[in-house]
Amino acid sequence: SSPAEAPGEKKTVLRIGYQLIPNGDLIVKDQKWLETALPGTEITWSKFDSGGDVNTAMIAGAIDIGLAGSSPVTRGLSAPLNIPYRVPWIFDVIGDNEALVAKKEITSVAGLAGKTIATPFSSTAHYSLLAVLAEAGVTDAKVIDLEPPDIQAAWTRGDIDAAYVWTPVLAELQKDGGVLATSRELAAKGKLTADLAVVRTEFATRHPDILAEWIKQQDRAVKLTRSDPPAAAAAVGRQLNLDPAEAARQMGQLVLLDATEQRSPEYLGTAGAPGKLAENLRSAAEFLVGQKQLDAVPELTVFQKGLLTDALP
Amino acid sequence: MNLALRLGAVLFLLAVWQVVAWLKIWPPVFVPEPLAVWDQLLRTSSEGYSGHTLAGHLLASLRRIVLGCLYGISGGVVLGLLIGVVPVLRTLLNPLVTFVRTLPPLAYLSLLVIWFGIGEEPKVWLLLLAALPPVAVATADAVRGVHEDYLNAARSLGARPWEIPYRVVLPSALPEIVTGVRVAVGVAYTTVVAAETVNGVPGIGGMVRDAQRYNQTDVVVLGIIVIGLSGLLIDYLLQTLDRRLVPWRGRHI
Amino acid sequence: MNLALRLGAVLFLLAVWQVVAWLKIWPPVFVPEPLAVWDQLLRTSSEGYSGHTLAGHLLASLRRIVLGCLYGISGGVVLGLLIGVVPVLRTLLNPLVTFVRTLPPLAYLSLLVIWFGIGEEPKVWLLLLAALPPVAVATADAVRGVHEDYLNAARSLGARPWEIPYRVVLPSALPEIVTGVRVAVGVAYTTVVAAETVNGVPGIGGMVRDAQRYNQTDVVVLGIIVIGLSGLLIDYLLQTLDRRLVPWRGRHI
Amino acid sequence: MPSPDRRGDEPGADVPASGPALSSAPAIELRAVTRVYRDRPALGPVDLALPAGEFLTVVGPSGCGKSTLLSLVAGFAPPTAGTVLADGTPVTGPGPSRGVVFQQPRLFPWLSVAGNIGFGLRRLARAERAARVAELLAMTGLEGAAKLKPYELSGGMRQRAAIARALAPRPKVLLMDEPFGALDAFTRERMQEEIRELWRSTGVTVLFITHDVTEATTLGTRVIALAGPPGRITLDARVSEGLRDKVEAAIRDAASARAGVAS
Amino acid sequence: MPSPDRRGDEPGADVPASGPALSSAPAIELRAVTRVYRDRPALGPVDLALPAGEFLTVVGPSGCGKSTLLSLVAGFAPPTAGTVLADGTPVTGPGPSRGVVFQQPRLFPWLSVAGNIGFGLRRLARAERAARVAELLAMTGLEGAAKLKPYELSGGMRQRAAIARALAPRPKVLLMDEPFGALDAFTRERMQEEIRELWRSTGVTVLFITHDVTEATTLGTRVIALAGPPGRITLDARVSEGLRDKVEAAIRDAASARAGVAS
Ligand SMILES: Nc1ncnc2c1ncn2[C@@H]1O[C@H](COP(=O)(O)OP(=O)(O)OP(=O)(O)O)[C@@H](O)[C@H]1O
Ligand SMILES: Nc1ncnc2c1ncn2[C@@H]1O[C@H](COP(=O)(O)OP(=O)(O)OP(=O)(O)O)[C@@H](O)[C@H]1O
Ligand SMILES: [Mg+2]
Ligand SMILES: [Mg+2]
Repeated sequence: SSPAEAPGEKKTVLRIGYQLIPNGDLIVKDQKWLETALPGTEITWSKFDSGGDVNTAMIAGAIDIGLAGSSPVTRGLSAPLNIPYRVPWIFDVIGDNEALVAKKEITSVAGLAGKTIATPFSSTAHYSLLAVLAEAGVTDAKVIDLEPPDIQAAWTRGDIDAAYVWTPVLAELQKDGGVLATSRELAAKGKLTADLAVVRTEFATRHPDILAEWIKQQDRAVKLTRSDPPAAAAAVGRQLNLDPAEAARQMGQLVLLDATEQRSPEYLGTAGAPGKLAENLRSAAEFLVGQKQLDAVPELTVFQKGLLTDALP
Repeated sequence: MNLALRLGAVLFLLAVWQVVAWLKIWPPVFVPEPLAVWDQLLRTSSEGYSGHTLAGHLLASLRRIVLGCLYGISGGVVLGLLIGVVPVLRTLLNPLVTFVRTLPPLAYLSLLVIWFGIGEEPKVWLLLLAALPPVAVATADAVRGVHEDYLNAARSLGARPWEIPYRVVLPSALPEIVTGVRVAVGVAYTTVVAAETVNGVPGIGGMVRDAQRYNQTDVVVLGIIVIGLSGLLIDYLLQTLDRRLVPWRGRHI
Repeated sequence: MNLALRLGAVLFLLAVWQVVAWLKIWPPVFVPEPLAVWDQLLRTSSEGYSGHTLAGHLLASLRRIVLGCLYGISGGVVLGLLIGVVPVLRTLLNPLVTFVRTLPPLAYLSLLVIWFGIGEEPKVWLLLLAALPPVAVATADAVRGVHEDYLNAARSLGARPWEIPYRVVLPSALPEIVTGVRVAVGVAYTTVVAAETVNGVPGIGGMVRDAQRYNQTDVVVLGIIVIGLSGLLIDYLLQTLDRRLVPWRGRHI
Repeated sequence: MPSPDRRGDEPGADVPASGPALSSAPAIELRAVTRVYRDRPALGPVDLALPAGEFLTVVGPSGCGKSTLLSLVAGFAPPTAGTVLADGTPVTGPGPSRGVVFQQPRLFPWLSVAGNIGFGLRRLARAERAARVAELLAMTGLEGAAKLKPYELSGGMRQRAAIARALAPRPKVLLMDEPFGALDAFTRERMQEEIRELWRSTGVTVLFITHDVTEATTLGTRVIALAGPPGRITLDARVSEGLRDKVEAAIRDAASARAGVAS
Repeated sequence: MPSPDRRGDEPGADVPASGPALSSAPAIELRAVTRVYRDRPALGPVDLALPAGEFLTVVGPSGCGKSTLLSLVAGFAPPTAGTVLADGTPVTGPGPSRGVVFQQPRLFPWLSVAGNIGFGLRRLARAERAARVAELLAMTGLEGAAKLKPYELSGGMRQRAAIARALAPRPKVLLMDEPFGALDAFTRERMQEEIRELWRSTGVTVLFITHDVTEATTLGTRVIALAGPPGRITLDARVSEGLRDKVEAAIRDAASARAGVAS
């Protein structure tokens, strides 16, 4: 719908939807690397609060590249949304920054039977929670929908027994609760959740050069987190309004992958051989269908086509 | 005549909707067909959605709205009278009420959770906080609009200071208070989804949120229509009440 | 006197807040100390927050609020007059307006994004949709309250049918319309955070949401206070305007 | 919204020149008119024809239906039965050809006295309008009150302002409901003189309700007395020498007929 | 909120028995009272003492300050300078000892006629209240209108209802602003008789504004004429044979002094 070129102007526009998550994207934004690397392109940054909003903006054609969790992306690629976008990059694999915390006296996931557990619905955390419960065979837990600040409030009052939530609320809960599972552990068991980049297919075909440059800068950001952690933390901290130490701590909980790692069969794979991320997304879809959150599980090829592997350097 | 006109208008709107849906001007995910919504009505009424039937969701929300509005309207009338009648309280309460009524619920929702938990209380409180200001403002302004001769007459007839508010000010301000109440109920309605972000199932707002996040737009639209229709009904009752209570509207002497 | 009273009240509230913060009745994450908020005021004013200074956030939001309110109020007055004056339109528009004004913004926000993108338009539209109903309802009700003798007098004096609304109905309904406007501005304010969930930086609402996400409650409270104070100021201006425009309030003959 | 032909369609603007009774139809005619409020009959059946240029005064006890009669002629309300005609055409609503002074002065509270008086002069040029307003302010003795708002006026001043407002557009028919009720004897005499002079010079048709029998029998050309409710015409006479006594008797009869009964 | 001792503190409830002038202080006293609206002086300085039991009528041209005088005595507004005393104590606001009939009948629109009349009888027992309301309805000829709302009344009926409402609680002082202005001659005579009878039997103190010179010179015991604005007392006389002419001259002088000038 909405063209990537602003009407009446020759200058190409790259409209980015970002979220406040301590990964490389914020470094790129903070350091203005894209603006420097693409002097002929006008770059706009729009902040979003959830992957759902990013999906909506994608449908509206209001952004070209966005950040969304693997759950929203799964829904976006499936019917009825069928959003014409693809995943060219994994911003981060969710690790210790999302976890299931329960009251001290509950020591195992099985102990959650009959308890009240809160999580923000339709988020990656929600998916992870359902996965954990299903794996442990807990069917009678009361799962309720709360936003993170409300989770903290309810936790303080003792209205909930456990919550699957992310930082910084997670850290607050951990102070007087025990971690029963983390998304890092789940990823190891194949229930991977991640923050993914999505690019409008039309934009990707029309401006492969811009996309390539975008990926290059993301890769550069990931590498910076390894080569110069303080600089990376400072940049992220500026964006999150956090001090660098806290930013560094939060970044440490995520798994950031550079381009080479993303090309591995484990993740995006290569042009001929789409990576396991597609299967991850599909099993997430299966799971969502089981939870009546999706109508039907799309073919694996839908997700394989959803991965845009040929843009990786 | 009126009924025919209205029926015609509804049919017209339905037709426009159907055409828009056919033409796919906007993505179908956002504009479901009328029939799909109708299907959802039948489905959610029988099978339910998120574990509750449509009626269950609606009743839960209506209960919250009615409670919140009752408290909010009562509080608003009392606050408005105090602000309008007692000068010292006007000085103190007027800015406070104005301050509070500008605050966005999404910003203080978690405070309500801290104070009132995740049960019915925070939702009713939020609806109360939404319904109170329009009534308070309308009442306070209406009090300023009470004709001074009514007040003078009442005092000359031996009404005590504390009787004035309910014997003169309230009835005289009634038309505007009813207007405030109508606005308040509307505002409470618009807040129901925000209120039900906190553990809001069953509840129409909770249902709409769930559906929204899973892009089941037909359910979203169904929820919106149910909300709107029930609001229409309540407003109709209020307007009837108004005509009963204030036959002298536009004909005061 | 009034000023002293108000200052005293503000100091009192500050003291209560400080005590509550000291006593840690609620976790500090929810009740930051006044000084911490003051610190944030200085910091966000100089260094900024999320890339914009406090003034930048405030101005961006105020712009949206003012625009949304202007459109909403104009639309509300026109709609209210139409509903109040033209019987056929009352039959058709009254239910429609009531229906629309019960719809929760959080349920149709994504439609606004689809229609208007993620720039200023959807935000201004949302604020417009928040501000319009109170004005429309107040105007329509006020029109019904216009004394029939004024209408008769105007027609006897040769006013044409199309002149009646702005020469008689509008000025006569002005007090209640101003009340509606005051309510509307308040409602628009409460909606600003919802409006700024999508691409809301700069913007006070966006700032509050960012801060909420990272538990920076001092910034959240700062944002709330700034929102409240700016609302207070606008309301003060409206009330002054009201006294100017309607000196006969309570003394119509 | 100033219209291009500024005086062209001004109602009654040419009456001063035209003089009384050009058309053969009565200026005002009521045919078997009745008016019922909810279930309480207030007027009629009343038949009445008022030739152009007539000055009719209406008397009758309080609550007998005088104001109701006037409101029907003004077009404020439709009759429950019967027809009201003005210049031979049925009255369907208030119109600029019939100027009205209400029993209670309903000045527009948002306009000054001058603004109220100028309300019906929208189609005049600015200067003309100002001149006419000044003229009427002088006539009603309100020069000093031009800028005051209605709530700042005394009762009598309000009534005079209301009279000036009704006279301003020079309507062909003047309907006045106890217009001098709140005026002292002196001011009242002066206003009577003004109205009589206006009537003499312009040939305006007047329907004038009053409860002052002297006024009724001296000001106009014809007097009717109503008895009611429901109001019926019990006396209809041309003004003459001995009329005063007849009119007083009529009111007395009408009033005592229902004294102690429903009013 | 029915009070336990229902008649105990009813204002003026015992006046009928007590008769006029028990205390030596005048019922109403004005000392060098002036009243300025914004920058326009409306009244004064006025000095006036009204012994209990006096029936004072006030005349004066329209806009001279009569209603302003009454509003100060009623306590609706404080004087700009000077003091208003009732029974020797300064007036600080309206009170049940001073009943008021407004120049424009301000009935409570949300109450029926009976409800309006009963408004000041809150402290009476139900049956007593009903009896008193019926009595007043009869006295003002409004029996048939008890259940009507004010907007359903004719102008004269409104005025009578307003009079009945003010009389109901039997105030010690009655302040009446042109109370019979909208009444026909017959009804007016009847009401005059009622008021005179009331005054005779209860010794109530009356301040009665009128623009009818005959009424002024026959109804009361004393007449004052005001000239203004700002209103000053130009004549203060006990009612006697030749007073009518004097009063008429006074009004004429006052009115013509400012005719054509500011009103
Ligand atoms: N509320 C007010 N605000 C300003 N000026 C006022 C107000 N009320 C009265 N006035 C002015 O005070 C003067 C006296 O008014 P007042 O009502 O006392 O006259 P009055 O003697 O009762 O006249 P009338 O016989 O016409 O009722 C007038 O010039 C009037 O314009
Ligand atoms: N709006 C109304 N609704 C119901 N009844 C009304 C209404 N207006 C007048 N009436 C009734 O109609 C009858 C006649 O009223 P109207 O006002 O015509 O009397 P009037 O002759 O003008 O009396 P007055 O001299 O007291 O003004 C009265 O009995 C009154 O109660
Ligand atoms: Mg009348
Ligand atoms: Mg007066």
